[in-house]
Amino acid sequence: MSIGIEYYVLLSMGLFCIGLFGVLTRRNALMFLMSVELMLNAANINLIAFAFYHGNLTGQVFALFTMALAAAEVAVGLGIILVLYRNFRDVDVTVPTTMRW
Amino acid sequence: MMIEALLAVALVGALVTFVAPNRIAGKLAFAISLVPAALSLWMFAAFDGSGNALLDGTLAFESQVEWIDLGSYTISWFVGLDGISLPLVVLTTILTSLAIMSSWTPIDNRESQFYGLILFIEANLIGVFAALDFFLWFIFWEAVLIPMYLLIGIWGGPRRKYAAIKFFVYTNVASLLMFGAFIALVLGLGDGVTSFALPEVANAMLNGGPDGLFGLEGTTLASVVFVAMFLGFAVKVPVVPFHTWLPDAHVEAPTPASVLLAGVLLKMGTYALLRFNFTMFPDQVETYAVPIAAIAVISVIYGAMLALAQTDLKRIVAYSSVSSMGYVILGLVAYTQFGIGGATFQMVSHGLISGLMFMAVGVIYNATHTRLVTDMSGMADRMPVAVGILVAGAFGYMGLPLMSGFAAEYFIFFGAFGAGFDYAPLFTALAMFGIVLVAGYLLFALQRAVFGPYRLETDYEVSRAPLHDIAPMFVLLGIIIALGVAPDLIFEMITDAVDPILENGGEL
Amino acid sequence: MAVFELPGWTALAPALILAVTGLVLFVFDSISPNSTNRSLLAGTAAGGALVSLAVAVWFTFAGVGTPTVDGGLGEISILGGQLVVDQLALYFMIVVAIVTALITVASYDYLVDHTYQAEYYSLIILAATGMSLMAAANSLVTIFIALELASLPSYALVAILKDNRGSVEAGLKYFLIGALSSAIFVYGISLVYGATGHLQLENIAAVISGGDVDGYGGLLGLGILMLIGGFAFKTASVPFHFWAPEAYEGAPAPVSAFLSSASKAAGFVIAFRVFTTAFPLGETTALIGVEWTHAFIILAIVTMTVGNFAAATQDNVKRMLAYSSIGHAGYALIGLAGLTADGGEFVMGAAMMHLLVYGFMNTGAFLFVGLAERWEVGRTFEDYNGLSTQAPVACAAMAVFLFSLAGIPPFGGFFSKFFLFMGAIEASAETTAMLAVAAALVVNSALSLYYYSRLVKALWIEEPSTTRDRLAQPTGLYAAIIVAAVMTVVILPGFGPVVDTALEAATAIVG
Amino acid sequence: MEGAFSYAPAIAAFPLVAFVVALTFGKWLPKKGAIPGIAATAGSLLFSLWMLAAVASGEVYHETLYEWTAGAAASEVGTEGIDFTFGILIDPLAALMLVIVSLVAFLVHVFSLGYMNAEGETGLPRYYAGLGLFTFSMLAFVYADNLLMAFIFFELVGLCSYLLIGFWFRTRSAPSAAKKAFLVTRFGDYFFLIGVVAIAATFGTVAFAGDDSFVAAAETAINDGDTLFGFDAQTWVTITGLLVLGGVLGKSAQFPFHTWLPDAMEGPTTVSALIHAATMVAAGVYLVARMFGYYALSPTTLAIIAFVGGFTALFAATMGVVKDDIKQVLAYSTISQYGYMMLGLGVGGYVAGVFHLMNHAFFKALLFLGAGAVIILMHHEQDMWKMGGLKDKAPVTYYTFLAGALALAGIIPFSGFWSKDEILYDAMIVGLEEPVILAAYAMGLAAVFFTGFYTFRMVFLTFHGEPRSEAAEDPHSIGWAVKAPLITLGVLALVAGVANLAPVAKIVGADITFLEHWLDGEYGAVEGLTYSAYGELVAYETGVIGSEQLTVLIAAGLSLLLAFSGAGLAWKLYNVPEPVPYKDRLGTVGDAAEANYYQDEYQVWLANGLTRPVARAADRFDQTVIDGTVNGVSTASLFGSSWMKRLQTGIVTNYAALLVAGFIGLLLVLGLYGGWFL
Repeated sequence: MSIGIEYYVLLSMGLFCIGLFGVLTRRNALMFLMSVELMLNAANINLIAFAFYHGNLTGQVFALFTMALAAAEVAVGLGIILVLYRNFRDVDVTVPTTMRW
Repeated sequence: MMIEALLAVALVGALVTFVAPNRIAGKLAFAISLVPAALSLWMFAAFDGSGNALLDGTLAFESQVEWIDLGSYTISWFVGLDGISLPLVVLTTILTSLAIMSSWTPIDNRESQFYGLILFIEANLIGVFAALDFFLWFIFWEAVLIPMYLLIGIWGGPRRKYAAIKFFVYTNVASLLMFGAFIALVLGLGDGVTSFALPEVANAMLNGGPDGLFGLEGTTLASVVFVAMFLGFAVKVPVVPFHTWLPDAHVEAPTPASVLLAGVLLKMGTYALLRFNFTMFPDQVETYAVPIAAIAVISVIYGAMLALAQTDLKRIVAYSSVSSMGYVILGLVAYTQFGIGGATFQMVSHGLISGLMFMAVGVIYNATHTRLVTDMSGMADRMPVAVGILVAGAFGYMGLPLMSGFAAEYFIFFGAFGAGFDYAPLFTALAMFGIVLVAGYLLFALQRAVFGPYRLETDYEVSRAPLHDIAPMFVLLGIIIALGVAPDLIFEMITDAVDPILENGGEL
Repeated sequence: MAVFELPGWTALAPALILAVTGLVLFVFDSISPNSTNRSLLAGTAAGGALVSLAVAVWFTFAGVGTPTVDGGLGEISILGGQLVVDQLALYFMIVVAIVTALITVASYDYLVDHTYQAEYYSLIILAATGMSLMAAANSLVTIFIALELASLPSYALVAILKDNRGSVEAGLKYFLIGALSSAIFVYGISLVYGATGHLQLENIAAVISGGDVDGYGGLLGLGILMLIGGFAFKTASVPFHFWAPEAYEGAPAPVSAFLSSASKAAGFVIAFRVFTTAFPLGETTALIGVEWTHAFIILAIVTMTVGNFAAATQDNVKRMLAYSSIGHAGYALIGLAGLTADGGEFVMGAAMMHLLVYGFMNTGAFLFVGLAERWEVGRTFEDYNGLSTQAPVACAAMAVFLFSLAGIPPFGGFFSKFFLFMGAIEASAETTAMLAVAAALVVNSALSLYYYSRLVKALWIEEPSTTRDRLAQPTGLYAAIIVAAVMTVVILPGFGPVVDTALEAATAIVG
Repeated sequence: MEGAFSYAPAIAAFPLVAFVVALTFGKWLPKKGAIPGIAATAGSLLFSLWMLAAVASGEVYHETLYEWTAGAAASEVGTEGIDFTFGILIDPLAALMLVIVSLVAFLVHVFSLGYMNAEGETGLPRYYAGLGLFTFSMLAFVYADNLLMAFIFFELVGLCSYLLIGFWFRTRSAPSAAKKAFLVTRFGDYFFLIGVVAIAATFGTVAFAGDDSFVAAAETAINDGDTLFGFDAQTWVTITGLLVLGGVLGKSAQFPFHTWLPDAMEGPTTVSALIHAATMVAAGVYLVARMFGYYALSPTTLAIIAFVGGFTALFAATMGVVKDDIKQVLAYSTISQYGYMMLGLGVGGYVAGVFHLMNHAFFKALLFLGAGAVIILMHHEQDMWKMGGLKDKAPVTYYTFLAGALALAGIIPFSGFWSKDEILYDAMIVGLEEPVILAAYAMGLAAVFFTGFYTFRMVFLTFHGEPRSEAAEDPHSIGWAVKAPLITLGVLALVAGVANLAPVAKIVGADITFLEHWLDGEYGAVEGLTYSAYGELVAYETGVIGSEQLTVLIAAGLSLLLAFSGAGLAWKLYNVPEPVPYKDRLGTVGDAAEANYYQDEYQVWLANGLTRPVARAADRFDQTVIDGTVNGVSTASLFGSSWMKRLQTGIVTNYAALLVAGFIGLLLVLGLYGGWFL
């Protein structure tokens, strides 16, 4: 007996919402980045679960791509956070507000 | 290819002038502008068209080339002239030449840019009157805005920035409204129309009209489009209450730009009204005749009242244009040969007379650096010739017989008095009261500014105006009198083009 | 034609050429990271972009991608349909290549005294490669990869002025919003996959048309909405636009030009392709209960309104252009909003035309800002006062860009904007809500006229507020600006071929 | 006389040429343009006399010369096309008027040599150009063969009056008076133009004469009982006739449009002579005579004309009594005299009206030129209280002026008596049957007394008694150019009455009413434009007291008695060595008359007190409400803009939140719409 697909979806949605919650509340750039990773992984759960459900591998393969790209994104992100720290002496994302309105 | 030649000369001339040294730009531009003027006069002489351009008339100097294929519709390079547009083209070319000459004195910085823009505007104005494809026409129509914006903005008076942007935005919004309405109309006309050529659209309108669109009945759609287009053009004309950009733009614009603005740009609105609303929608004209006539009367009287309250000479002339344009609307809505013909005649006539007035006021301003009637008195003492022309122009504006203004107004009044809509005689009589008011404010201004003992509040030595300031005004005065004495010089041509319009529902 | 004998993958040549150029520059960067041979680097990059452009144009006229019934060579599928080269793809490859060429030429001067030159160019070209690939991507996988390929270098490019707080802040914001948006986008993909079981666009469409996703309508709808989020981010549409003002303002001007023109165009091409290919309107509506065009109608209205209104009172020129860019995204969204079950190729074609013209006029405008940054005259409208007395040619070009952006003839922007307007009205015949879009266009147009002419006023009408030294005339920037200006002007009389190409491409994909 | 008429256009053309010559070359000409002017008006006079002779030989001329424009316009009575043309109509009336106008114009030109040139005025080319244009316009108006052409030249006459009244533009008063003259007459012309347009739109023609004239068309319409513009034909004819009458009242300075005329004295006196005697003011009355057939169709209009005329005659005469300025007295006398003409025409006395028009032209020109001579004598002093005793120092001026005064006062046998008496007689016989006309007659009769009084008050104050100022003691000399016109006109003032000695004719039965025969087409005439044709149309009943002779005697006796009483009173009061003003004894009545019955005040109030504030209010409305709306839209947009850009707070977390909120909003909208949450 297999677990119904809806539970996977609920799980992934929960994960997605947790990530989103992190994005909205965390001011530390790194926490922000991690929260985004959570959201990406929520998508991965979906993809893999649905790949299983539909019986094809497309989703799983795509999940691999997602992970790879997430890594690349983190790399770029970390670079930016680095220069952020160099310029603002902080990794709080709410600090840089020189440009607004 | 004559129209193309006109446009090419003006456009290339604009470019050449733009890069020419400031020192020679004025003379160069004048020399260049003589070419279109001469060409258009030749075209006037050689005119062999008949009928109305939109209504199966024989076009003069026609050319049509497909330009863009939009799938269901095509856009063409389609130009040609009929008895309505040719006089306006001639008006444009002549007025441009004269305006250029009258700029020699007042324009003393960035001359090459100034004259380049003037020539550029000339090209677009010619295009507006010659184009017979909606998109082509609309390009010229909108392209006029840029040079005028810059002319007002760069060389204008103290409030030039406000005036320029107001003119720019206000008239552009109106154009968008009108554009949308026209597109809706073309879409509503369905498969019968495959291009934006105005004759084709007009033909489809008159032979069945639009199908429904947006869930509207065909006739409702036509009415909506009619009203929307009327509002769009009403700003350009301008008609009260959409007129407030006009006094600002006219007053702040440098004299030559005012000349073109009042002389030709205002005619774009009435010309378009004639070409679109009053040619394509005979039924709606009939339905809305009374409100439109009321608007016309209000424009006449209200504009005149506003002029009466002004002390700035240019502002007076500007508001009086509102009044004069009211006559044009009245003539159009009359839907009679004399009404519409007179309205077209008034477009030309008002172009000449208001041009003359702005030039004369400009000459006085050049000498005194003020335009307030309260700041001066007895200018006739120091500049008799210029003042003489100003007085002549003022009387022209008042509709003095044997000047073109009288002919135009008489045609309009006569045409409107016998018009078919309700209370036409009453509306006409009310509008005619404008001839008293116009005399009131112009004579009052003259009395204070140019007559009486000499006095000037500004610190300038007033001397006689140079010949090149005076000469253009003499030319204009000559044309004004010629048209007043012999209106048939153009009126026959105009009525020939007006008659087909009336066959579609108007009563002769 | 010789092309026919070439293997299928060569159809991707425009993108591949960019990829190769990017890699060459990357290698060069690895070898000599501190090279300041500007001519070589900018030349290579611009050369690559121009070759890519030339090839794309050649392909277009040779008939690559043109349906065989029209006498063309037919669409070319690569990698089992993961990528497809059709007229739409080529059209947008051209747009991307044009913008890339312009900004690489302009960067020649902009990057003077700048370190990491090679890195900069390689990032530009790599991002361009991503955008070019986005044009050809035909599966949600390739779309996502291409999108990230375009995005990741973009983040870095925005932040490339590492010691400039504005640049870094811009990079940060762009990146953070970008990361969030791509997370949403991927989640959307996963939902669509969940509902249909496929990632390739035609297959998704087949499932939807077959009606096999009963019961998952809501899921599919949510997925589609999340996909829209991803596109909205790329095209800087509300509410995913928040990164744009800062990113465009903080980034080096050529990068701003690049992002606001090319990146936006690339965002639109995937939106066009996904929504026309994968989610046929009628069938999708039957499943999700609502026409997805309504989402775009709302987005179009809100986007153009937010963009133009926020632009109207800006003091900073670059920020004004940034908001105006958002406004233009709203205009282009009409191309999607106006689609109907049985057509809409005209409105979509109009949006495509607009994006092409926008590639010239907006790029030019941002490059002029770059020129002003180079002159160090300042950033606000007031700082620009009276520049025309010192640099009439550049200012004339800027006036051309601004009037064209405002949609005033005789410039290219006029036609595309009015075709969009016309398309909106045409679509209103089917969807009355489109009338609201048309109305919003009118209002926003008026407002945009106000702020564009404000800049013209500053340049041409105002007197200089301070005395300035003689202004330099950097060759590359000037060349790029003038080319853009000339193109903006001559594209109006030469609009016929543009219309033909865009409409054919749109017809092929819509029909 | 065959072919004489082909030279008719030259009559108007001569002065036009003089206008152009004076305007362009006047500065370099000897006498600054006077010579061409004199030559041109002399030419016009000769040609006019030739025309007169031609008409006398039994020919008339009615020819369209130039088509101004033509077009399609369905008229109310059913014709389809309409031609607007310039043409010449020379019938007895026009020929007579041509002679009068050109004669007076010629004399005024000659007089100007003495009045303007000799006084060293500047701007003379402008002056002579104005005179030339004035003469041209009037002559063209006189022989216009249709209403539109008449209107056109009517307006040009107005322009010329503006230019000439404002000749001394460096003063404050002259431009103001010129403006007033033009504005008031323009107000009248407003109605006139409506009338022209209405007549053209109604009948499809504006011709005065012939089968296709609007008069004939109107008659047909009335006979057919047509409905025109929603009125029955009779009413519509009345309405249009009254509209045209508006122009007449304005130009002929009839109540309530008379206010401009006294102010117009700001112009040179020669101009006043021309305006009052032969051109502008005469134009109004002439127009009524010209289209008398049309008015004859409408008894209402005729009665109004008569009543307004009678009222104006009395009204103006009472004001003339209290004026101190010699030209002012003459100005009010002009208004009054034109009132008589209107009265005459209004009671159907076509011949009487025209007769008085002619006589008045002569004696009023004489009086103005005489006044001009006095002003020369007095070194440009116009206040009669500073004159006196000029009788002996300037006998020519005195006797010619006296002749004019006698004619004006209506003392037998001077010309004015005959024509005025005929008018009053015609009014009386109609008045016996029509109460309204009787009232008009009574006013006209009362005015005779005042006329006699103010005329002789003027004569006595100016010429009799002791000199009351240095200028009067040592008057300036005057030359032949002044005297010759005075003598010419003096003789005419004495003898012109011979033209139509109607009372004599009626009493003795002699056939000596030459003018009546002339106007009745004994010689040449255009059909329908004759006295008897009009007589058939006019629907007045006439009565007599006893016999016709007795009635004539009563009428003549009454008016003579009153004229002598007025003159006698003036004799008593002012023909003393040291006359004193009696105005104070008149009390408030005198004040009111002095102030012109506050007519100026209310009209100025209409212009300045009502129209200007309304205009200013409109301007404020325009600036605040209408322009305010436009600017308000812009302000609101920019306010919206400043609000909109605040969304961009600069804090990236807020962006994320807003982004998500926006997304959820979109989701909710679409989800609810699509039913995803069910």
